[in-house]
Amino acid sequence: MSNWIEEEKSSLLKSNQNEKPQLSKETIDGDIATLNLGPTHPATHGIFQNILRVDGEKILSSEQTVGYIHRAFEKLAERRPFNQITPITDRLNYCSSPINNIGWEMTVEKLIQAEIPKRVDYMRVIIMELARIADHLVCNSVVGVDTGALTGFTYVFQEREKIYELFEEVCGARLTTNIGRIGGFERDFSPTFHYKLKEFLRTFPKVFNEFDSLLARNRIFMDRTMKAGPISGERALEYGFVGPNLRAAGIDYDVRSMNPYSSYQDFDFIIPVGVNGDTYDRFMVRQEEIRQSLRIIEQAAKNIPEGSFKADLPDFYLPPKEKVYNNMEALIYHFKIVMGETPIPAGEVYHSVEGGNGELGYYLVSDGGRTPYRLQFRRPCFIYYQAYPEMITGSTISDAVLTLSSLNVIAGELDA
Amino acid sequence: MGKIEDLQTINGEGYQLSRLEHVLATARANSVWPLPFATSCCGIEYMATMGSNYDLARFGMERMSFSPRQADLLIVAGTISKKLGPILKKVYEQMAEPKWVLSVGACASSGGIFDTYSVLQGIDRIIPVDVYVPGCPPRPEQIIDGIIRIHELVKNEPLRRRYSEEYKHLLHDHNIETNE
Amino acid sequence: MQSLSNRSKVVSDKPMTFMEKLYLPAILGGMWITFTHLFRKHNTLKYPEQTKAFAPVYRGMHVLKRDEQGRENCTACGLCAVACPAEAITMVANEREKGEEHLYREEKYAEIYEINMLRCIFCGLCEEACPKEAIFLTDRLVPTEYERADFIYGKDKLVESMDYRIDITDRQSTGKRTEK
Amino acid sequence: MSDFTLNNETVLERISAHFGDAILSSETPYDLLTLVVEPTRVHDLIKFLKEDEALQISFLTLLGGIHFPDNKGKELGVNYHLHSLIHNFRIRLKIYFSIENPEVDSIVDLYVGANWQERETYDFFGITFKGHPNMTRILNEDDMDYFPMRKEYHLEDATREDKDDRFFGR
Amino acid sequence: MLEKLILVGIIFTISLVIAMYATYFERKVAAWFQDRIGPDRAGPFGLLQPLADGVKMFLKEDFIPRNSDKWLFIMGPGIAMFTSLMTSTIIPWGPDIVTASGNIVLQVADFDIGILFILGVVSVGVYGIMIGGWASNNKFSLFGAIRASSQMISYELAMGISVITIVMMTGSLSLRDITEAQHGMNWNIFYQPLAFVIFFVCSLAELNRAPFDLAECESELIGGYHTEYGSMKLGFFLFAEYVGMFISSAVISILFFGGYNFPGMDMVEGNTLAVLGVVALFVKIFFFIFVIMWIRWTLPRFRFDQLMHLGWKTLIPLALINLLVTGLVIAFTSGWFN
Amino acid sequence: MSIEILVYILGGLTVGSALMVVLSKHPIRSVMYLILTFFLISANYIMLNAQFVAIVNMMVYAGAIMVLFLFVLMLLNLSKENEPKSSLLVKIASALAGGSLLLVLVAAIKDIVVLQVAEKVTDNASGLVQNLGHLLFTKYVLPFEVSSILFIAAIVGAVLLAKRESQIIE
Amino acid sequence: MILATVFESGVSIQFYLILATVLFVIGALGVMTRRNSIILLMCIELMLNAANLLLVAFSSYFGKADGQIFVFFIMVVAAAEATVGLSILVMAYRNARTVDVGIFNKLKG
Repeated sequence: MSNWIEEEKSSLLKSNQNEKPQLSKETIDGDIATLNLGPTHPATHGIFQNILRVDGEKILSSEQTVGYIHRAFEKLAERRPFNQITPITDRLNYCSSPINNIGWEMTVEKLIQAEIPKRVDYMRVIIMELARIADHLVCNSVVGVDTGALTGFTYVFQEREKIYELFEEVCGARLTTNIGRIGGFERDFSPTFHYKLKEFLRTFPKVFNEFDSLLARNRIFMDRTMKAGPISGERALEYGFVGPNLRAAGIDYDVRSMNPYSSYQDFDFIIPVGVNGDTYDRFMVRQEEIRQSLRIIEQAAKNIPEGSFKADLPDFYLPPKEKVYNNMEALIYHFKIVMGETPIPAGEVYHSVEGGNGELGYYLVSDGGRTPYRLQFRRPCFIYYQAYPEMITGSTISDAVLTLSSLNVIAGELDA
Repeated sequence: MGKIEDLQTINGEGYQLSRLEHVLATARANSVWPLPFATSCCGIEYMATMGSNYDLARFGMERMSFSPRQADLLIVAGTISKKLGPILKKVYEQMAEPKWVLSVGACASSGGIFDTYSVLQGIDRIIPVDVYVPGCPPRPEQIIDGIIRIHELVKNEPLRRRYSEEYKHLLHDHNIETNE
Repeated sequence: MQSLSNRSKVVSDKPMTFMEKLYLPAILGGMWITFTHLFRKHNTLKYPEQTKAFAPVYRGMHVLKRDEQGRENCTACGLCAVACPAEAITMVANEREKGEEHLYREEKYAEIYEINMLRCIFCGLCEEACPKEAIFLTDRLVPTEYERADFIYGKDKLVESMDYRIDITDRQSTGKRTEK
Repeated sequence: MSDFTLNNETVLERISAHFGDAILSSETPYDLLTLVVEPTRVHDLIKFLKEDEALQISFLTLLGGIHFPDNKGKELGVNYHLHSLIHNFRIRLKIYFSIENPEVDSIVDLYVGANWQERETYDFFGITFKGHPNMTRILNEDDMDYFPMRKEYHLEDATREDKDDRFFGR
Repeated sequence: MLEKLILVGIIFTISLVIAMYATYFERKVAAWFQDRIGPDRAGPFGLLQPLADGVKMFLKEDFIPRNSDKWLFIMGPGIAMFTSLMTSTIIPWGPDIVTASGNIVLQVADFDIGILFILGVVSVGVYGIMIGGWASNNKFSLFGAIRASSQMISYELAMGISVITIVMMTGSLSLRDITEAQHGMNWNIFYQPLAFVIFFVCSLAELNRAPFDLAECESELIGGYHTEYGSMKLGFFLFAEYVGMFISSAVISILFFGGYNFPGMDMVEGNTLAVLGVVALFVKIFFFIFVIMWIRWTLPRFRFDQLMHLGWKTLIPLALINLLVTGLVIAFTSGWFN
Repeated sequence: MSIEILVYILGGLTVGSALMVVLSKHPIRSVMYLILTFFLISANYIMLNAQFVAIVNMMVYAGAIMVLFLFVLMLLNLSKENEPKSSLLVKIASALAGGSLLLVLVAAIKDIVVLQVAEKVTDNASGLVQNLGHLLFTKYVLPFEVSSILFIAAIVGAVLLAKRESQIIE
Repeated sequence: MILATVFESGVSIQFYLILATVLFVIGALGVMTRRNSIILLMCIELMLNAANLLLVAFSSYFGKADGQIFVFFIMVVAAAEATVGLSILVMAYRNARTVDVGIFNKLKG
């Protein structure tokens, strides 16, 4: 056992046990104390630490420690063949794994310049928007939980369970989906999927509206969230905010409309924006985005074209199993693909998708080997979480908790 | 650490708990308050387990204790990195006896897919684990399975076990301070 | 900053109305919503008494298939092990000897085939990689265990028994990688 | 300048007019303007891109390091992905320098959001950013004594016991 | 004297049993609101769940943090439990039971000061939380303690003022007199709806229940004042909360909903009346316990400064206006201005 | 007679806990003992049939004033260590002074002749709410109103005093 | 309801006189010996309470409620004293980081 275990890092704990609770001794001036929010504090919903300096309930400054679940994604990606990276991306923003999966696949497709059938695009849109709904539901219901309203959380989680079932129908897993393959999908949507999707589209709005009316116009909730953790649009851009958090600050940057990928240009949807960039705006923007996602899914499900669920990529998409037996060429391809021996062009490519938290980018450098030479993820959480101290300075601990949950900081994405 | 057979042979008690002990242990098993140490993906599945569709409350476990003092069961769900290891250990030390540990998911149990320089290859290196739940992340059904296994352990545990020499050795092996 | 997309809409600028400022309407409305749920049928799966059917393509515990004559399909090519991102599969290949034709379909077979179920992330890449239709993921769940060593599944647990064949026809007939 | 449309050619032209000497090479892989720049000038270039009224490339998308151990004298590199939200134009800047003296100017004064990305780059590659307010490790433990993303270091945790690699040549 | 002792014993037991089963009921109610089942594996319908919890807490390691003030650490939950049980002494549980040897009064003590006693005891109840939170030697506990105590002190004022209107209408502080004055359907809620709302909100705040559960909100303060408590000491704190809930519901029923009065009570008499009266009171109590739980599982909680604003800037002025209006009305109707 | 004994015990306890207020080293314990003393004094009031004063005593002293003390102690976190110590000389001198004061007072009290005690003390109802209220709002209505002004002055003063001149934010 | 009271017993008013005196002296002793100004304030409260006790005792023994009315006024004074005193203390603590009574000597200037 290495010696880091022996090291006592008592100060990392949520409260320092060896020290009297002193609201005063820290500094001579005023009643200032330090307070450890995290790493195991219930409000962090994941593991990261904020050391707050507080005066009573008021936060004077804060310092963050991250990296508690650093898992070395980027190093890991340098050691895995291209098709084995999809399961790794699952675990980035685990609330919306399919977006990560498909984003990665599209990056590779961009590198090899593959032609993707329209049907695959539409299937991807459906899956990705479902994932976005799942992601936003977690975030917003957790904002509700942090304000003390637990019941809304249980209502929307029942619907989220249905999204899981949909994913399960396509790929066989609930959360870490490993959905899709380079060039398309593993299998076509089954009739059950279509049926369940229809059911979901029918039942979801009602439950969602219930959730909405439990919180959105409740004065207690509005008082709690308005002016909690605000950030201006300009400052948000400086910090590199993206996604709903940037849109809450009033800037309608959305990768889906700016650099449409996967046929997003075909769909009619609006981009909700907020005004002040506070917790209420973030909450409302996410609520509206869920509605827009529903609209997109409806359009996609209605207009989904016939065709193949995969691109014609013999170098990357595994041949059907019957062919592997009967066809020497297919067997060779099969082996080559699994072993990762197919030729990959050298080059570098940046591709971004609108993930649950905003622009999720993949910077892929390939030297033609079986693994990426370098794969860097643009993890939105990691970049915008640095703004947290600035957002909470001057507000109270309660505000800090709400700001944290409404920022939707996902530890997996934060620490990579 | 925690096979049922092991428990029963400790203290030479044989396989039979006394009747009173049995009642008390059963009562205890029905009131295991969890401390969710959820770090990543498995935490989301744990949330789903708490939700309406699987309802952990049926086991009397909806009362989550984020304070280690009040918890009986440490549910470690998600990747534990080496940076986080000492914290996990500290939380375990802060829990009051009797305490159990459920390791949920591949990452917590063995490091899973993350065989990397920064990830702890299984939390059993720093704290004793009672039940392992496989899966990445496990389905709620599997988490409940694990919890039922924990209940089995609790139901068969003599009240004296936590004072036994074997138990002290176990803690000593993991460098865990007692009597904080 | 001007609009970037020309299709944005401000969603959070509605000021509080007088009625909303009074607290009570929203509170009573919220209480009415929760009240209606009081009489709604619960949505809970009473696991373990009740179970839920998983999707036919669910990625659960692996099985090593035998063919119709009861011979093991696996030829120990090692593709599954290479494809495994968690590096959880270990195998040792052996030449089929005379008289063993009824046991193994190909000339080479896996003498040892172990999956570390605690490492496994159930991504399904091994199933895809298998050129011999030997390994499949099924909709069974891996049980929880007390010891880490119990999760190393050897051939005794993985290879299906001829008496209890595991049906994976659903899985194959769901349009997986078939030509349209 | 309202009739100025941003595309790879016009932007390159405009940058060359001001920083002609700093641009070592330029290409457009996958339609993304990529410039290799003199490491000492990159800070000024990014500042120019941000403040130039015509370009308004004022959003830092991504910042990260890269390691080419075989590229003697230019082993380490830093990539900057910048984005002009108004014109929807992306550009990539790259700088290379030697591993002996891995030091570049920090751009935290231009983009606050670069703070952690630069720390992460330091953490992974050991590239020091001059002028950064807090150049310490971010994701790994503070007492780690190597830079894990450099190519020579292992990925695996040495303590893993349950793996047998002999058969697969991984 | 003996019957008083028996009565004390019965009330004590009932309070404890109700507090125990309130925990079970809370879990069930939460489950029903959330489309779940709730505890159902400990005994039939999970009915033994509170017992299991009790046994668990009793057998848990009795833990005192190393750096805490041991003496006060133990005293905290004790005070909380004691004060919440003490209030039950002056609740009139029902009409007199008639026996051969005289009437048995279903009230432990009918003080002249009645409702003031409750306010007094409640104001002392703050010490349990305060001392417990301070002695735990944990910053979160301290925050919880400070929040709880300032909240309870602030809301006591509005609570007291809203009660005064009832006292003015009845002309007595005694709870029995107040109950008797509401004979039949002459309940105070019809005359004093505003006072009821204020009193109800304030009792939620005094109980530290949602939406005023800032002292123990887990998303901010982990467990608040009881973060460091485990085993039976935690049990005492939780118990005190539920006993408090029971007593508050009783006080609300008595002050505003006629106590043991029920419609059509004139049609019965004697011991039937007594039994029905007790039943009526308990029905009301259970209803209010349910409402308190209902609120908890519906509403988000306040922020601390908003809570203070609500108390000082909304409820106290409202209560004062209510007091003034009530006074004027009483003055007019009793002909002081003639 | 049992009530007599009860009264004496109560008196003894009151003195004992009052002594503990002065003797406890730990300020928080002093506060706790003082609260106990107030409770015991309230009990004395009840024995004197002054129920209303008893409960008001409890509410005002134990429920409000002592909470303030506890609050201040918690906020300033005055533990045993930083309690300033008096010199022995001061202690001896004050003990002497206190003792002689007690002596003089007790000697004086001993000589008191109680001239007149109410006739029918057994059903003395002067401590009941009705009497007190009547007196308070007739005979003593002016002092009552003046005391409310005193209160407001005290509140304003306290708020002004305790308010920080400027919030410290670094 | 009137509880059993002292009047049914033989406790004379002298007892309460002495009790109040002792409490008063204890309070005075505390003021003299302790240097923690918060405890000083507490001792003053104790002395005020001794006076209250005496007032109530006289009022009860003489069957006149006036004494109890004075108790209320004393309580008002005590409460006002405590709030103002404590806020002065907090203020002084902020400046001097101590609650020793000695700091008030510095006010002499």
